[in-house]
Amino acid sequence: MEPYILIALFILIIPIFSFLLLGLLGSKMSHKTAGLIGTTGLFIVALLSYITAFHYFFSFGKVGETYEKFSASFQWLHLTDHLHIDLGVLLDPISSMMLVVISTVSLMVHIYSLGYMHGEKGFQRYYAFLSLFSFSMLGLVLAPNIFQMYIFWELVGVSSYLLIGFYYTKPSAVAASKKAFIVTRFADLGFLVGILILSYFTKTFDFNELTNVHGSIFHSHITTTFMGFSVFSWATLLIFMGGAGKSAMLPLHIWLPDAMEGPTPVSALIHAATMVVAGVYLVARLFPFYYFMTPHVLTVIAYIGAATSLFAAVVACTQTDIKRVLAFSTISQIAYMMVALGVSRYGADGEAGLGFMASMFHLFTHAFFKALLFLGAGAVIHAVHSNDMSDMGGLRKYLPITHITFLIACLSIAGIPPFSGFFSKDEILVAAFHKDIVLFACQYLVAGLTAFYMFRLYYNIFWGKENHYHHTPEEAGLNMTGPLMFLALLTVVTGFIPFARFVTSDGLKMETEMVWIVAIPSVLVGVLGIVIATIMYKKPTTISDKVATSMGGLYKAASHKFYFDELYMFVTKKIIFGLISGSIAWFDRHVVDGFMNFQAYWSNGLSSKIKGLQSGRLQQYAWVFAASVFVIAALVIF
Amino acid sequence: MSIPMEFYLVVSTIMFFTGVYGFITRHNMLAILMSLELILNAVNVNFVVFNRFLFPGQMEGMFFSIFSIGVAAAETAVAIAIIINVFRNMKKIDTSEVKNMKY
Amino acid sequence: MNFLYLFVILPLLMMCGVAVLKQAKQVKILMLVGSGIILLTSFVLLYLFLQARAIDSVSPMLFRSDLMWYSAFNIKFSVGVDGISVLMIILSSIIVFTGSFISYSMQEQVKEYFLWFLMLAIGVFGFFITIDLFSMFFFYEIALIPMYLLIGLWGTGRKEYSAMKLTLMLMGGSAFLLLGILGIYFNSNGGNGNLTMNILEIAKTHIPVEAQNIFFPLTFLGFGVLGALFPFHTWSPDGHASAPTAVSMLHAGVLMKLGGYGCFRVAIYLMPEGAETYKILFLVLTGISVVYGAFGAVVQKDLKYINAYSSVSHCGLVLFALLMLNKTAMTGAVMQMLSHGLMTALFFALIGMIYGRTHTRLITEMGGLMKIMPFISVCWVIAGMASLGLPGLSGFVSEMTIFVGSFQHPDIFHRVITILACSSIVITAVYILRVVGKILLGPVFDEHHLALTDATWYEKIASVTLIISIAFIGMAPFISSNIISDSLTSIISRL
Amino acid sequence: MEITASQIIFYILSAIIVGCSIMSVVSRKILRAATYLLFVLIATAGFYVLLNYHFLAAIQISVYVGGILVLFVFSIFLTSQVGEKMPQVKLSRRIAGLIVSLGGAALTLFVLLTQNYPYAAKVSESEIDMYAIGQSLMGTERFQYLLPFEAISVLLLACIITGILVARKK
Repeated sequence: MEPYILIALFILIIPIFSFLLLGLLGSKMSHKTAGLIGTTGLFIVALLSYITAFHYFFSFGKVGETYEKFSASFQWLHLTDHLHIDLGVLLDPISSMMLVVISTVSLMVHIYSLGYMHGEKGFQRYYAFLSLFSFSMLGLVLAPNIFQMYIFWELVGVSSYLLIGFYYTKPSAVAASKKAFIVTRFADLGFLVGILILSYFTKTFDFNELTNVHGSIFHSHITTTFMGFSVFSWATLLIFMGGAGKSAMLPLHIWLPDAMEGPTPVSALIHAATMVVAGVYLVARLFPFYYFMTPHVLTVIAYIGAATSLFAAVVACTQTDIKRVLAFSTISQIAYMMVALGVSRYGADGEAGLGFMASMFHLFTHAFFKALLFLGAGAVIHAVHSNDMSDMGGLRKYLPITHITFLIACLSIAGIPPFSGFFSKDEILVAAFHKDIVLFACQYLVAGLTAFYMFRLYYNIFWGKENHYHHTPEEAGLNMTGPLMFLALLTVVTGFIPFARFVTSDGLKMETEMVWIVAIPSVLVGVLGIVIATIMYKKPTTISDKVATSMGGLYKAASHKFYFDELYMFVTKKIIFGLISGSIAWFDRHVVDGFMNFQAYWSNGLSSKIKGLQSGRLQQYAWVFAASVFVIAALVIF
Repeated sequence: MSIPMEFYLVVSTIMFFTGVYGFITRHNMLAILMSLELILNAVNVNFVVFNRFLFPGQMEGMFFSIFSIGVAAAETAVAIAIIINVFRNMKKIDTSEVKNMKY
Repeated sequence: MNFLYLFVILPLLMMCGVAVLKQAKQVKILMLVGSGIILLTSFVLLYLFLQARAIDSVSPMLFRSDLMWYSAFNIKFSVGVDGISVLMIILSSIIVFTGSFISYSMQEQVKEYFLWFLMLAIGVFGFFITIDLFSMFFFYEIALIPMYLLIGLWGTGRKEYSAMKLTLMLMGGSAFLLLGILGIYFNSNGGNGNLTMNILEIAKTHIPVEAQNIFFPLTFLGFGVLGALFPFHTWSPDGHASAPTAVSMLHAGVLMKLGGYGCFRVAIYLMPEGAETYKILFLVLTGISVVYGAFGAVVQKDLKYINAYSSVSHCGLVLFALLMLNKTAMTGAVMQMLSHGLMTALFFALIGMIYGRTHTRLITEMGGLMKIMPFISVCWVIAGMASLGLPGLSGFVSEMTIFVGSFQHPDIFHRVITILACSSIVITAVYILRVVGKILLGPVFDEHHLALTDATWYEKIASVTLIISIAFIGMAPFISSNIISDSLTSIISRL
Repeated sequence: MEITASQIIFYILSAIIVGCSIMSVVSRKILRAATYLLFVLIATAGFYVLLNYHFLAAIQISVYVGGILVLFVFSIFLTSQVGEKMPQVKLSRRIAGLIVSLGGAALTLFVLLTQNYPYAAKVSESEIDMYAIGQSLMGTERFQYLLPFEAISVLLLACIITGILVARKK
């Protein structure tokens, strides 16, 4: 097992090295060299990840019947006697699984970008940032303690910021990057405070200790409460807040649609497949803690997830920017995973740990098909130079490969067998079905909506009314279609992986079986969604407009994303900037500084008064002299 | 001597305080100097009056007045010389305007 | 001859050199070489210190020596360093070094400028090497006076006003400080023996609690004014805004650290019970500083004001952590001093570079500088990231050490106020990104700016030096953290 | 009570002194102020005569009126235009002056009029003869004033020199 720890270290070192190389020397390189360095680096990382994951799952990971956690770290910063920040790697089922996901998608994006970003100014910078992101994301999933996770959590935030703002001369991109960073930063504050509380009461950052169900933490009885809730509830809730920020849960989702200002491959990598699932990963990481110490927080997570998925699915039906549709779809799907975690139980017997496993499974499959969708959308945008649906239509003839792969991804996300989305989504629905019928109903509805809006998107791009294009759209080169095809292949096959054998909440393998009572209706609702979309959008008709107008206020609200942006703008611009900051600045300049200036003012005034006594005006002296003499004389006399 | 001493003293007091008033209120340097003369004059009167009424056999009060007049003359001469010099340099003899030598 | 004297003698020799030399060019070269030598010397000091520490791990201060100054009052020029002073000396020499490089483009009255600059450096170095209250105060005052002239003569904007305000407020602070020092002095005999100004000897005795309760707030306030303690921070925005670049760097980078350093070396170390009594009050004030400074920075338009308010916030965090009176938080405080010193110096250097080119510091009048001066802009982004606490740069480790350390306090009030202070990291992100978005990114605002050039060689050296230092602390925090927490042991044992 | 001639003269002189001194300090034309001062000085000389100090009265006339006042008039001619009015004095300043002078006058008069004076048994009505004055001025015995006399002479000399030095053109 030792060599794999080393390999895992190399997985981290290679991308940071390539980041430094490209960052420091990038401006001296040609585009081609830079792209090659980045891609080769990632290629090696991917290989190493596959080797690590393969060996973890098939040789050294399994001790007896369970998958054990293997970690190695060194002390980076000593804080107190109990607390110290360590840096290292941790191999367990979910981190190995994430390694595969991240390195695969990242590699695909690297290759794809060779074509997509061809000739862009700042190509080297782009690859440098991609490497930085890969490094941070890999470091995040490999983190053996929560503080390292926080460190890399911040780093992915920054790389996301840098990549969203890649087109830095575009004001909308700058604003979007700023928004993304600040919103997630706000959520990270919750994360940090959560860590502080957690570590204060458990005296450790280490995941091994935090999630060891037989350890002392789980048997200690800390009953400290704060404002009516136990401190652990606060801690886990705040940590979830961090996760909600990165994973764009309601109400911290507002940054993700705007983040689509970044280059499309970046959206595929960061804002669809990897970084946004960090929140899910975080909850999964601490799942035993959540489950045993604060089960009610899990319920909260489930409901927030359900609300988010429904909300995002409704909004996705009304958006016209294809990347935004995908963004809301991402929010919705990640919320799905959160629901799955929320309804899950710990253990592997029967349906107990199904939710956890389903969540991870959906994370796995979603990463591939959503990346595929984004890259496909990127190919479309590359061909027609627009993000807007109304500028597209009838593209199936011009972009055959993109069309087919996109269709596969759409079917997958709609939950049509035998594509991967069907399997993972089905498990989630089953888990919800066993736990809470309200959640199940909600998710069931979302499944139908998902099928509808994805096919609305699909038909609007590839069918419908054919636009007049300035120059004929044509399929891009192999470096762009190759990743599409590869990911389509993964989308088709990954559903058949017996995921429950590998990734479960307690490391023991579990068996799953089709629950037909859930599976058949879920397929049916998917098909229904597709059929409605087909009727409305396959041929250019006016049905969709009629439906939209008949929905009235709901449609308007949904197309404005339920006014969340406006609300946030109001809060930040008016309240934070105007009310708090503005008044503090005023207060500082006028009251605090005014007080200091007033000191100066009165001492100045007083001194000039005193100086006035020594005025040199003889008559004044005489007056004072005479008056004093008379006063003194009068005092003597009377 | 049919006039009581107090009568003289009352007159000299009024003269003295008129001088004081002038000294304080006047702006013109020469006018200030004149007020000063009033004050000095009042004092001289007092010397003489006290001499005459209280110590008639002696002459200190009178001599003091004489010397005082002499000193007043000297003082006035110098003061006027200075005032003229100031006027020559600054073209004004108003105390509120001649500020260059203050502070 | 004590090795530490070099830190006063070298700048003095440089002053002589500067005074003798005729041409501006020669003066500048002398400054570059001299400050380089000081920088090297400080690293040699670190090396020697670590060696000496390995042999003698007991004495609180190494390289001790005393020179009698005035025997009637038992005032000595006592020097000695522990790990914290060594790090502060290194920080100062880095800032002096980079400040000299930044001042390379100085045009008017070069000689006088550098004379005062060196005098400031002497004050700073002297403060960090002495362990005698009187000498400390002496060097403190030495550092203040050149500030007035440097801002008043070479500054920009409302320089006379700012210089006056800064000097008067700091002088006001030092009046409190003098009272505090005298109070300590007259209570230093512990009932017997001679009165002494030597910190180590005072620390051996126990100052009566009643005296501590009087003199702790005075001393703390005296140093706190320099450390930009709310509400005595208003000299900072005006002073920094008017000061010439290198002076801003030295001031925000080192001089403000004098405040924090003094707070714990004199106020907290010598009067722990006083600290215990007053810490709630001062914690509230510093907590306000932290959040208030951050909010204040959000709406400012002048780059230097933004940075000055951010300094208020960050220096507030230093005092905040010191008052937590535990080892981790205090380690964090010292690291925050280092980190903020480097970071803010980098910021001021960059502001100076931008201002020198665009002749404006208003963020509303700039935009898209990334295209025009990529080097400066990238440095700016790095500095900003350090300031908002990006892992891998110094801001993160120091803030995290402070937050974790402060949160370990068993009292609920301390933990709640820590959480409030934590919220500043979000606000910091807001104002940093606002500036980055406004001036560096986006379309070019002013067509005239297109003709501007990127950083020159000396500016590059200065920026790169600072960035390397920031990254070094950020990547390998265990080195500085261990040195600091070792040195804190003797202080903590008194609490 | 019969009214003697000396009383009448006294009242006239007093009226002149009081009236003219007040006019002298309030008049806004400086030359008029000087003229009022002249009347005051002459009336004062009249007082001296009433008190039988003829020699003093003569000095008063010759030095004050003949010397000092002429000096005043010359310098007034040198420094101001004919008919020029001095600016009105600020009310606050006048009130300040009035307060001090009236207050002082009231206080002094109160003291004056409530005091009992040790009057000499016989007030000499006779004039002091010049011989005695000359003796007193030119001797160095008790009650003789040679030294002050000489001092005054030196002072006057110094004044002459100073006046020349100060007032002469550069």
